[in-house]
Amino acid sequence: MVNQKKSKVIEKGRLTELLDKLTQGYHLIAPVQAKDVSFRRVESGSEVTLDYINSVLSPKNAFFSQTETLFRFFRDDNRGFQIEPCVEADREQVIFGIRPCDARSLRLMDMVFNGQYRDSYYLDKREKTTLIGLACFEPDETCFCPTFGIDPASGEDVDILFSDIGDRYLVEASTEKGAALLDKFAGFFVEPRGDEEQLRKARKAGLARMKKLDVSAIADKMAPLYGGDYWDSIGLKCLGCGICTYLCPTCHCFDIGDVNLDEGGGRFRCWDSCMFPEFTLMASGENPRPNRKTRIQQRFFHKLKYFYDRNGELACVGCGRCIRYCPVNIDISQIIEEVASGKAGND
Amino acid sequence: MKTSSKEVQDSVKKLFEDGRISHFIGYEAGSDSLRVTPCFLKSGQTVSRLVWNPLCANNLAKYLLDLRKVEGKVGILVKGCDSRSVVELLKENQIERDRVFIVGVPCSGIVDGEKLLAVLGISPGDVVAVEDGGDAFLVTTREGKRRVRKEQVLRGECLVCRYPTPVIYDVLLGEAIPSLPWVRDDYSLVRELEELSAEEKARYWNRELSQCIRCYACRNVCPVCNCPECIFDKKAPRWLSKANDISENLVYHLIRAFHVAGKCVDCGECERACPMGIPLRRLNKKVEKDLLELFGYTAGIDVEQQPPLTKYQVGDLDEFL
Amino acid sequence: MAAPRIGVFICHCGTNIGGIVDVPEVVDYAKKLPYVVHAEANLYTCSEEGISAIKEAIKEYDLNRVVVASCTPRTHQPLFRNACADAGLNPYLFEFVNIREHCSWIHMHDRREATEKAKELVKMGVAKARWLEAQEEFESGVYPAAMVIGGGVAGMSAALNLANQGFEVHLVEKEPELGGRLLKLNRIFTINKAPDELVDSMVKAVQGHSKIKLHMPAVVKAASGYIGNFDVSIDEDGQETSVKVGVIIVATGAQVLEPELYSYGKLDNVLTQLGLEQRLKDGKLGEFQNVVMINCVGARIPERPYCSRLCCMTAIKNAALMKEINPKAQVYVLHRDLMTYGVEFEEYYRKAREAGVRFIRYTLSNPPQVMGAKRVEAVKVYDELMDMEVELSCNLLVLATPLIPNADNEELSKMLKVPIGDGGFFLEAHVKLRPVEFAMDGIYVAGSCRWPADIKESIAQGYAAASEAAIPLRQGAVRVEAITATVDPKTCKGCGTCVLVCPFDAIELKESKIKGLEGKIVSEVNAALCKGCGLCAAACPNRAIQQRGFTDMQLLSMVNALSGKR
Amino acid sequence: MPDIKEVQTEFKPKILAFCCNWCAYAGADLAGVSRFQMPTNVRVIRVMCSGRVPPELVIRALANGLDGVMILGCHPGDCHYSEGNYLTRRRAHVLKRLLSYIGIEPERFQLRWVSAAEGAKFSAVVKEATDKITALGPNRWVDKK
Repeated sequence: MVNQKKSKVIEKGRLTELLDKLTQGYHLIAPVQAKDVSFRRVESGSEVTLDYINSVLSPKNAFFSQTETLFRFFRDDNRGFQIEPCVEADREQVIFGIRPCDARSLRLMDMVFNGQYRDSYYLDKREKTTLIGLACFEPDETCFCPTFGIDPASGEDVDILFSDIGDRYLVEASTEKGAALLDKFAGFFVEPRGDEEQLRKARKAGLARMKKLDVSAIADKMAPLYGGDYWDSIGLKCLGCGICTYLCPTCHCFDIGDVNLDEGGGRFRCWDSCMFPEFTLMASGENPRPNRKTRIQQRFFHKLKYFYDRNGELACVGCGRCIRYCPVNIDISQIIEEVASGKAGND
Repeated sequence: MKTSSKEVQDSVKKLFEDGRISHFIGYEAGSDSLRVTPCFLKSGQTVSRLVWNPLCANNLAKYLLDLRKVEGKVGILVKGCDSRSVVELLKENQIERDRVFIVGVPCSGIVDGEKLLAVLGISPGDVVAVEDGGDAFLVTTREGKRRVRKEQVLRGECLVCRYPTPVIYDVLLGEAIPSLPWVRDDYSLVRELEELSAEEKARYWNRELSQCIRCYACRNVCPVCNCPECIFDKKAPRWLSKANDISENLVYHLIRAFHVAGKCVDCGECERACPMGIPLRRLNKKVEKDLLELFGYTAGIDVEQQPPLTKYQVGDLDEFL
Repeated sequence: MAAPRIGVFICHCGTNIGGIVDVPEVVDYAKKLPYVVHAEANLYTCSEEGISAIKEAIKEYDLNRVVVASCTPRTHQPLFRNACADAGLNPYLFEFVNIREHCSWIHMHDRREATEKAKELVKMGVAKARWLEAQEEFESGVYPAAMVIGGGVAGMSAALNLANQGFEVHLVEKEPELGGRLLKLNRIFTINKAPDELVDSMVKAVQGHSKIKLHMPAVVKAASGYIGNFDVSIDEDGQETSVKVGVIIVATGAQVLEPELYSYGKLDNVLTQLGLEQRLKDGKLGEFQNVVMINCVGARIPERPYCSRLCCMTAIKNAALMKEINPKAQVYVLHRDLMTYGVEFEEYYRKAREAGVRFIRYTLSNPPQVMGAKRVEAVKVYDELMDMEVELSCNLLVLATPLIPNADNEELSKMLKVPIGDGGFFLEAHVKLRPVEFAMDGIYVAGSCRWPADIKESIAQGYAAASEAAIPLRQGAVRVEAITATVDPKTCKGCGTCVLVCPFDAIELKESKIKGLEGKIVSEVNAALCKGCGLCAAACPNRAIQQRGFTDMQLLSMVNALSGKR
Repeated sequence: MPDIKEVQTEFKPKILAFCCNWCAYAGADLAGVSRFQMPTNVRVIRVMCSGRVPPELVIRALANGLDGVMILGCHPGDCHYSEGNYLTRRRAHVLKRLLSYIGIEPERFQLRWVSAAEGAKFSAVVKEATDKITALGPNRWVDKK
């Protein structure tokens, strides 16, 4: 919950200056306008845009990059190897502008990378990152984060939340890390004038219209659908591309490969997708998920059942990216509705 | 787009009733009013789901490959571009002509949703319906009806479409459209780039292709990318590293451009599917242009036409010596 | 598959390689390459000593791949392959690296760079060797019979030649008598004899030969198969019969152009040279006074650019004959150039001149003009030498027209899958090196169906084709180097791209009979027809068809090795 | 006096040549037999026909960082397989233009005809390619890594 004492305000006119300052001590990752908005490392505040609902790619890349070298090796003359671990993140980083849905996804990713196995590559970056969230008051048609108990205007999963309330941002730290950062740059922030809460409330009015689906017993309702013909037409329609998994802020599957050169090489890991046929292809040639139906079924079972069974949470934050970008309009919110309402029965 | 959803529904219903088809691939309303989604019917009972409107972008020909083994004939709704993909599938023996029933619809352009929203300055939720109104689209919004000139909001491929009427069909719904008034230079997009220096070209494509996330949507949506095991998915030999970097992305897109050479009909699906907005048509159009200029070849118009890179003429251009 | 164990043999080739390339350094380098378990230098790897070194090393180090870095595979590959085979290693597990022609001999002034290049070439060879696979050569029997299509001099010569060697020959002639175009001639040039004198003995020999089965009049209707094993269906007098043969010789001849020039066919005193001979032969020529002959009628023009080679001699022959029949006649030959090559032809030409035949040169841009309404009365021609137009009185105009391909060449070419060249004549495998073979194994060509040929040439070609055709017949079997294409029916999508690019029609789309894939349409390679060019492998979109010995894996490994990738 | 620190190591391009067995490879052999001296930059891979070389392999070689790729085949009309080089020629036209379109200099990919009798031409082709590509500098593709 927001500690009122920590609430501050920054005038809009000073934001760029603040971001400039941040780039001096941190790697600053912020939304940049290209063809679409995406999170990128920026060198100055002026590169940053705030005119976006959400980015195409989620900011998961900052912790779990699409391709990441794990270690390098060098051959020595006696056909042996010398291994050199990859350097850890050399600086603290700040992600500015992350939306509450994406921030929540990191909590879900933590369950994977900081569970039984602690993934140092992910955690190193996670620990060295301060998240500055941007409250979401004008969500997209495809957004449905309230379904998962996410308040798009809350700072629950970030260190600091910025809320655009007209001529200024209301700035609230929700963690010690956040508070420390605010202290460090205290010169940019002023005390609230008093009308901030009221202004924020007014801006939140539109959020009541957001789609909120009933997922109370979704995992249980999924179970009987396994292998059923409900997935036939979805599998037929699905193209088997990786858009949904690659854009998804909670998808975290990866593959590992080597670069093998004469003088040495490296081992990398890269995103993989359960939508790809070779994802489950075994060396013997056997493929337990041999067609698009079984693969797309896997994706929804993972999101709506397996992840829940293991971690007590559904692996979706309602960001709507997969819905917006699916070339054939496969819509997870429709599927949730059909499963929840029993419409998704097997014929 | 004189043909209405109703005409499509009636015609498909009759086809089912007459026992001429056992399956039908068409469009139905999508999850919001700017989207349609592929629709698969197995009987005439549900034809009311079918729609036909200026949002029907998907090239459904791809799905013929999935329904190769079903009992009976598969009916499919095709626009001009889609029909040319069907021609290519026939050429490659991927489907049998007498196992498909082609319902053609003349198409006078598909709307580009993003352009439409930008021109009207509205958000997706504001749109209720989009209809064809001759040289303009009629857009019903929450605030009322708006008229938008087609050239402002058409998809890129529709701006240069030379085959608005299907080139192959069993039945054509509506009157053939001989040509589209806005179509002029097909290759201006390509020429602009050709005129740049090597350095500028490299910079342009580096910028564009560095965005690629290798989701393979461009490949998977493409009807002529129909290999049972794509060479990019092969483990041995490995043509492409799974590591995502600009060098490998370039390898992927160049080889893909070559693999669809002489088969690509510029349906625009690759570019539409790309979540990163990479101008993939600019790559495929280049090959299309060269095949036309070098060998006088246009893909997807004649089943009997032999693919240009599988044949030769002794008198072909020889710049190699 | 056992893990690769590669042995590398680097040849000094005396000083040819060793004098430039630092061979010991290359050996040391090779030892460190992946999968290399043994590397050594040889003074001459191709010597007896070198060969036994390879054989011993195969045994001692349990090698399952051998790489020799020496000279060119074009000469020495069989030797090293045999060495491997002798040591019990499949010969296709051998890889050749050329560090002499492609390295030491061309970089004699840069020993350092030559050594570095040799190392890299060896690295590439080793990278390919790692992916070599044992191969079996395809062998198929040769049915000991031949078919000769065409009963002209070329065909009869070929048939007799083969039959005299003891092979059964099926001779197919579409006309009701043997002899071909020759039968229509009046006289044969240079010897000035009637053709019967020549042909009769040949025809009798053919007809009386116990090994020759004559099919006449008959035409080929269909053909299938490959070298050693062709099935040809012939329509003989309305009856279709099927014949099995091991080789086929095409000797179908050519025909004479009937021109649409110089009022031919419109005025009745205009003949072709062949028409003239026909009349002479039948004794129906009648009286004549002034004869004009025009050469190159319909030849060496943009739409038919070739020289038919025989018409000049034919015109000279007939001009001299006209002078002989009627010494008072004025005989003119209007020509563009005279093709009277060789002593014998030149002499023949000189004699005609001596006999009083007049030769006038005209040019293509200024051709002769025919005067006369019902009959030709005169011919006007611009004489280049005199630089003036002359008018020649004429009551017989004779046109020398070229030989043109038979109309049914195309049909036959499709049936036999042999190519036709630009002019419509059959196209041999190589213009210089393989003049009587087709690119398609087991099919040969002779006589004017390939290119206008005179009698002597036709007979020589008939013999040549027969002698080539006798090789497989004699050997009784054909072996094909195991570099032919193979299809992976699982990934083949039956698109037919390989079928379209194959120059030998060696690939067909067929229903698979493999378990689990029954009924799937896939490409199937006929190893007997495949020549191992690899065009299919390069064209296949998903690489379901591969060329053995030059697989994607092997070629890509070489490219990767060269780029420092492993 | 030139600044010694400015002197960089000399750029030595690495060029790959696919040679068909019947013409270009034999031409290269003849160049060797004739002792025609030439730059050391070109490495030959033997294929049976120039038509065996797919565009994928050329693209892969350039992406791997090789500075140039050549396909050397029989002159038109001389193909041992009668038409392989004609198909190569069509593909090469398209590939060359495509590579140039994305900013790869056309000199980095060449198709040349070299007969078995043209040892001198082989060495001229090697020299020309080496000179041109040296002048261009390293393959741009490498910068992308």
